[in-house]
Amino acid sequence: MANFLVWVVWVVAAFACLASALAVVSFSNPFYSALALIGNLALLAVLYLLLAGEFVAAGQVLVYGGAVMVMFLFVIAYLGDRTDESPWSGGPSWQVVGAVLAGGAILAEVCVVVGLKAGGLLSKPQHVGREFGTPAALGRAFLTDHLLAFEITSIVLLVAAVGGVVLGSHARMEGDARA
Amino acid sequence: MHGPDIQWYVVLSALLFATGALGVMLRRNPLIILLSVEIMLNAGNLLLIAMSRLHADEGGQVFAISVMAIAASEVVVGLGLIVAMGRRNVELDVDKLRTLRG
Amino acid sequence: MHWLTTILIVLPAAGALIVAVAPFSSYWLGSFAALASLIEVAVWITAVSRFHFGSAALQLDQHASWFSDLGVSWHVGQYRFSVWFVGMTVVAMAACTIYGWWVGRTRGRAYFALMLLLTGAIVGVFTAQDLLLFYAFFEAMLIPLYVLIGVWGGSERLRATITFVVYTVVGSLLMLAAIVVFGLQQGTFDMTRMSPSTSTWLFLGFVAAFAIKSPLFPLHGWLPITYRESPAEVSAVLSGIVGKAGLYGLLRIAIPFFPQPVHDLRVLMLALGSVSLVYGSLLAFRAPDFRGVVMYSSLAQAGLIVLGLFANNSLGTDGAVLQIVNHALVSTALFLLAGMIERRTGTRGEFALLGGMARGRPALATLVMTVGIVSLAVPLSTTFAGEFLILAGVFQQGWGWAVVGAVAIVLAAMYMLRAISGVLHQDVGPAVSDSALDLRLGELAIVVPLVLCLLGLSAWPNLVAGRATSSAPVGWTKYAP
Amino acid sequence: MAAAAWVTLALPLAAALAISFAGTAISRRVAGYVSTATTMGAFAAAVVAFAEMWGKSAAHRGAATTSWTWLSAGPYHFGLTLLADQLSVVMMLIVTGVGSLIIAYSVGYMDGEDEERRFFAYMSLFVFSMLLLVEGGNLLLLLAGWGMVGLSSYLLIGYYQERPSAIQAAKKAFVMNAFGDATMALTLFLLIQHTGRLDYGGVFAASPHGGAVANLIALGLLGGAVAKSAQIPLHTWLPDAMEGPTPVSALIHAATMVTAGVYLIVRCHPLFEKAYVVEDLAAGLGAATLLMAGLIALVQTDIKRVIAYSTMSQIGYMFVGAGLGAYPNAMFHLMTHAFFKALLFLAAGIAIHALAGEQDIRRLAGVGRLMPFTKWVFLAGSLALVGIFPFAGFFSKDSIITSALDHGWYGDVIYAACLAGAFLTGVYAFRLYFIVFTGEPTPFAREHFHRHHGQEGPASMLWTVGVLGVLSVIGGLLQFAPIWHPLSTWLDPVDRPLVAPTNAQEWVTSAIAIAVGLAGIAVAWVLYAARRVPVPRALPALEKKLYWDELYDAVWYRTSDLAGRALYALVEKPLIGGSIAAVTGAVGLGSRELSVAQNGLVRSYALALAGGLAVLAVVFLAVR
Amino acid sequence: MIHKPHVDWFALAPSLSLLGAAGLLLMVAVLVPRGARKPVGASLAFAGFVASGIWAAFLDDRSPHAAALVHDAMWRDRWGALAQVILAGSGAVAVLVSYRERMRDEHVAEYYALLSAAGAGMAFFVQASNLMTLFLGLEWFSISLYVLTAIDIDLIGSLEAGLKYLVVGAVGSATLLFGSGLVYGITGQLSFDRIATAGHAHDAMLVVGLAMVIAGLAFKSSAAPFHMWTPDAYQGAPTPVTAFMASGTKIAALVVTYRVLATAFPHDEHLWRWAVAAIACLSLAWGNIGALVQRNVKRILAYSSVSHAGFMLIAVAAANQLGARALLYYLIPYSAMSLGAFAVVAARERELQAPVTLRNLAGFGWERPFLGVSMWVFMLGMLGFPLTGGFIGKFYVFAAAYRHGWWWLIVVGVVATMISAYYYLGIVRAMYFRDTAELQLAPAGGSPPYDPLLTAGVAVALAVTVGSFFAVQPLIDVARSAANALPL
Repeated sequence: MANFLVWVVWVVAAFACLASALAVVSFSNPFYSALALIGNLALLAVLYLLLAGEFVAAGQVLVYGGAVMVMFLFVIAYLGDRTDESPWSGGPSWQVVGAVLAGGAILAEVCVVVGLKAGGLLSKPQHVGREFGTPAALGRAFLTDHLLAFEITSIVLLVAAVGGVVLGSHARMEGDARA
Repeated sequence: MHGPDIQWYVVLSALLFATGALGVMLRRNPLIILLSVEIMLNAGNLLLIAMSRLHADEGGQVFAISVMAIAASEVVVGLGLIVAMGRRNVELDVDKLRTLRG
Repeated sequence: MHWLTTILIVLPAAGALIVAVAPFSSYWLGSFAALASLIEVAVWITAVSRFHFGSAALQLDQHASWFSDLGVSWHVGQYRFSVWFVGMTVVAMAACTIYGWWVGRTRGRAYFALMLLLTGAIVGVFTAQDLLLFYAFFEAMLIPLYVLIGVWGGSERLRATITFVVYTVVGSLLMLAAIVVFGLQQGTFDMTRMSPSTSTWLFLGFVAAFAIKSPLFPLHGWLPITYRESPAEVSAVLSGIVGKAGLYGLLRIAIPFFPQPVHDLRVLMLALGSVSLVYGSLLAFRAPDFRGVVMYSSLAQAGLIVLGLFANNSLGTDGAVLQIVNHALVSTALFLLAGMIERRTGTRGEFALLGGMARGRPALATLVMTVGIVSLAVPLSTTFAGEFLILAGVFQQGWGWAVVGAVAIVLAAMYMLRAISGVLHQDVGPAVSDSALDLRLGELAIVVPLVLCLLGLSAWPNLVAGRATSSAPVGWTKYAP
Repeated sequence: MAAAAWVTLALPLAAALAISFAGTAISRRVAGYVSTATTMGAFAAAVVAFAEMWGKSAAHRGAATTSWTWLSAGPYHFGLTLLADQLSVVMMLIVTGVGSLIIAYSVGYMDGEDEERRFFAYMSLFVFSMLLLVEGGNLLLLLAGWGMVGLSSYLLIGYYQERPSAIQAAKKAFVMNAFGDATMALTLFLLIQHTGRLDYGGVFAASPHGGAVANLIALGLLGGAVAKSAQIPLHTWLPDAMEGPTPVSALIHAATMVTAGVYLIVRCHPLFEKAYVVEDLAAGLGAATLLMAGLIALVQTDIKRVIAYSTMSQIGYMFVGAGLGAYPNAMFHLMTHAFFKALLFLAAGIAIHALAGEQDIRRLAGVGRLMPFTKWVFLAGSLALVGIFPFAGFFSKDSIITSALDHGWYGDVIYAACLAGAFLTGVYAFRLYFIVFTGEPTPFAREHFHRHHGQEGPASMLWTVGVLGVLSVIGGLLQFAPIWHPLSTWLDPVDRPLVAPTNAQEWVTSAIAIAVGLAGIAVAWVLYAARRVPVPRALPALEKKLYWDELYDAVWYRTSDLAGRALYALVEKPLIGGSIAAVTGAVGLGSRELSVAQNGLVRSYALALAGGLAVLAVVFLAVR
Repeated sequence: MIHKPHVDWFALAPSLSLLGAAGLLLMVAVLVPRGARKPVGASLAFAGFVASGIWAAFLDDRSPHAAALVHDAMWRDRWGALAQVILAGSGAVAVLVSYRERMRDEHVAEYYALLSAAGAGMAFFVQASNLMTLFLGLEWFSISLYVLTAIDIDLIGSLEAGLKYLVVGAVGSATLLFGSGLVYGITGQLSFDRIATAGHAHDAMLVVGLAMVIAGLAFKSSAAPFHMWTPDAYQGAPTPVTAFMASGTKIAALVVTYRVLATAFPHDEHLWRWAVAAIACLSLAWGNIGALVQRNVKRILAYSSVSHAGFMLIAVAAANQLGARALLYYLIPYSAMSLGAFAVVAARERELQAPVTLRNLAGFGWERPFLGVSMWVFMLGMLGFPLTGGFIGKFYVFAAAYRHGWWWLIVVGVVATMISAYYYLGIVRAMYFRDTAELQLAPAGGSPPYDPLLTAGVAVALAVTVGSFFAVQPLIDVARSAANALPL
């Protein structure tokens, strides 16, 4: 029974997730694309929950749905109507064909891999304890095994912040110079 | 474990990855290209988390969390560039950025 | 362990460095370079005096590991024939450097530094006993030449440099591939410790480089434009010395280390040689300018020498060495004379514009006539001695080759006499004004020593021929003829 | 003896070098004196050598001395060796003796030329080369001298270097001799291969008997000989060589160099005797040449060319002698010919010199009255040439003709040819004499004739000619085959003749020869002196010298010329030059294509990445 | 209760010192008055790189035995340490070159901060020993480089270059991430050596992951066909940044590529060896042929860096001790040459105030003898001519290829070199053979701003380029001991 429910949730979430991804790619107005991406992220969070990743799911919603996407929306709003674009056009003729072929190929390859594994390793997940994926567990992991990863992540964020300052601030000065 | 096997998650992540890749390769609006990149990264995240579930190993989830941060930072820089473009009244169309070529 | 060979290599290079930085005027830099080149000659004479021609072994050699894991080392030394290669190099380079000084090349700092650098590189080629070291010097020759042609050359110099570089680099890189494979197969790059190989591909790799450098018939595409566009003294170096590096490679590397391929492909090589010989002679006979005659004749000479090298007997080989030395001196002198004539007449040496220069210019007439006649191998001249040995040697490979050579002797007489008369005799050419002076003292001081060397050798060619290659490097003629 | 031989060789070389290096430091005349003196010194040294040799017994007269190894390779060693023996000493005497006379003559003849020094340097160089040729102790040095005389002949023919015709003639002479050098060189290679050595004794002993190799060896040597001695088929350079100054023609193209071919055969007779066919061929060529040259000489109008053709024909006699094995007779004729032919040239030179360098007999006509001395000596020379008793030619030529009788039917044919030649000789020699020296002087002659201090020419020219005149009168008395023959005895150890005609044959032949000679003279008198009969029109073929020049022009010169042009147009430019252009062009094209692919679209860059990845993964999946 | 893992600060010192420099520089940006920021910032960054280099040298000396630290997060071994030394050197020279770069004063401190941060990221990257740190280190220096590329933002070219680099780079890292995910999925391990020991060789999932990892890393080392961003980014970025990218990124990416492939995927060698060989050939062809028609010197050098990636990948494809040695040796003269070359370009740029093309390079050699000769030497070095380390480097690479029996790789490399001769010597031709009069160009205006630091940087590069030719033995010894750290 529970299994069936999980299935239902998964199917819905998965398809919605995919649909929203496609929407992100195909909307002509980046504002809608951004909104679609928020949905996509939320649905991914659901899937994470199914995979026993409570903390990740939470982080997903907070970090992405919160911070990042807000930043997106802000920029889009800031740039206003200059952001419109006809969805598929321009570029050399072979661009589209090549893109579809390449993307399809990668997809197909992964599917082949999965097909080869069907019923194999991928169908026998380890049993996980109750505390798997809890904030506590992840925190412990962060502070012990993956200490360095943790630190580096923070450094990268710092670098990015500096970069944002450098790039953005200069743009403003440029604007002042024009004004 | 309840629900579908891990392979379905893998397939889904592959679908997302391909979608994002298509977005990057087909769209011309830098904002949407950035969003597509986010989709690709998230596909990777989904894969990682699925696998960490498969092996009951937190490593994957930790990885995923760091990736979120990384993605965020890339977004910051990318948006900074886009804003700069906007500031300088450069049309938001990567196909117009062709001064460097050949 | 002996320093002399190393000194022979390093001295010019050091001189080049000094010239490059010394705070003097172009004139004084030139005189310094001239002095350095003369000192180099003196050092060579010292080396000859220390050299035991009785022994066939490597002498005056110095060995120091460069990097051990692949067995590469700084190993320089001289065999009996190397001595003569080095000798002709230092003498000819001295003459050319002094000529550059005499004509007062612009941008002297660069010019003289490069000339000295070139000297060191060529001497290195002729004395390196490590394959990689040999290659390093072989390539190092190209660097100064490229600039010397490109900066001080004629109006078409850019095209000339490109053609020259394309050909040379193609050849030398094929050789690099061959060297890497050969050396790693042997486990060492020290030529004195390498043993012969049977690989035809490696042989061809080496031959490609050497045939381009020499040059031989199908691979001489760089020759016309390069020799025409270079400054006279650089053409002299190119045809007199640098070309010989290719022949030296055949003598020292391609033939000793690849007995089997040499044996299998000997007919091919002999054919290449004879084709170059006849082809070069015929084109020289048609060439419209003095340089054209000289350069195609050097193509022919290269072919002749290859005949000697692949005659696979002591006659041919000794004759080849002798002829290499002869031609180095002859063609250096000829190109320098060509330069002097061109400077006097303001032409590129076209026969249409020249003629009648003998009148009132006895020195010029005598020198052109002498060198020209020596170059067409009139009997009793040292070139005659060389050609005689070569053809006598190749005759034993098959009389046909020698007949081709004999025909070429007649052709040589035809084109060289044509060139001499075209410049010196008959009606005075439109470009020859009475103000065109006879050779000045400085020019005589440059050319006469070369001519004296030639006359001396004519009196005693055995000085070289008798002290050449019966000192056989490894694997010498290990194959049945 | 050895020392004397070396001195003989060294002196002229020293003179040549000294004059060249002294340059303008010495006056022109001094140069002439230096050259003359050294040559005379060489002659003295030769006499000394001869005397020393005379003192020895016949068996020990030959001596070879080596100064140093000139060339060596592996087991082969070729020394700088001089061989002084009966044969070479004779040649030394002729060369230096006649040479010194001619050089002395040219002091006067060349007076006033602006580059006399060069002339005398060349002359000394020639004497050196000729001596090297005859003294050389091995075939390599022989070849060396062979080429050197060719070189000096080139230099001297082209002495008037502003004259295109002279330069052309010089080149022609050199190139044709180069052919001869080439064949000789090939012979030497053959000898090296089969005997491993080049010294005369060794080669003669070791060279193979009969068979193709022996024939090839002899043939190669013969090639050199005919080229140098202007015999059929390599003779066309000699007439043109008359472009040189007259003393040059006298010394090189009459007295010495052109006879080197005879010397070669005589010197290398063992090799020829191992190949009888070739030896007969030599005789045949000689006979043919003497006939052809005689015919052509009939119609030539240039005084020197006529003499040149007569030289060819006389050398033809020598070839006959050498080819039939009558070596001493050949050498004897060589000597006498040196005397009277030099005399003819020099006498003609006096006339030419006195008449502003004019050489056309139609304009020189009748100068005899103006210059009697010249007339008489020229007459003496002509008589010697025709072979009238007791002049020199009589003794030497007739003995050659006779020797033909001892050689079977082949000999008989040649005998006939020689007699015919004798007749022709008479005709053309006296045609020349009558036209030039008898009858009324032409206006041209009167106008241009100028006396030199009241003489026909400078003293140096006159006395030398006088000496030669005397020699051509009495020189023949040295040997008269039927009665006394010191020369044959002298040469016998070196060159034992193969033929021994009887005395009767000698007498008879002499009589016939004189008869036909006189007949020829009579014809000439009828045609040119008395003018009883109009001169028949000459065949154009004869005037064109039987088209030999045209033949060689077509076969060799034009061919190589065309070949050169064709190779340049068909190979050098399109293939050699074009190939690199094609390659670089192709690479450049590819480069432009690539820069199109680098289209500046970030999306395409991403596509490249994805595409590469896709391919990579597919391959991995496929081959894992 | 948490047991904090023991952290080997010494192993981290090279990157930490740079990180510290970066932090200080950020403070400089706010505390130091604008006028003094430039000298202070430059000297701080220089000090950081020098310190990092010294630490790395110590590290190389003190860690003869490879050891995994912090729960397999990073390696302490000579392979990484030597790479760090080279990196630090390049960074220091890059600082010298940057000093006079016409740049926005108000952000000069941030510029140096980002430079140091990038250096730190590379320094850490080469020590990374599990997929996570691999990805993070990559992003660490990549993001810094994105910003640096675009830092001269009022130039549209710089902006464009930054955006292209960012987008393609993001795709590349996403690929790397997905590949890591697959590898992690099949093995359940993150750290390289455990991935190797986990078995699953030839597994479909593993090889697809491997392909993606290779693609991601090849992107960073700008090997064809993943190189397309390179010419644009190199041309658009400020020249000192380009110099640093060209040397540093390549060092880091190639060293790590070798480590990852050799450590984590030894059982699939037969696959990645061929893949790398193919990529190498493609890079050689594309880089060299593409450069032929270029006129912009920076672009030419960019293509040449692609071709050099090809050369070094030959060493990777050889997959033997000799190859590893060859790679490390090759990197030394290569980084010196490319830094020096870009430095000379920067000097010309500054005196012309315009992008440097073959045309306006005319006469440069005669006007600025030292820089001209240096450029000449660098070009010859890249062409692989004697008297420069480039020659020995190519020789070693070929030797490695042959040692593995792949003589055809030698032939490919040789042919590529033949082609490259045209444009390398073309630069020399432009500098010396055409005199400015011939092209109606006025010689560069007056005397350029006297720039001792840049000259010093060029001099150092020159010394390394030529010195590495003579001092092969010591360098090779170091490289050998470093290569021993890899399980080859």
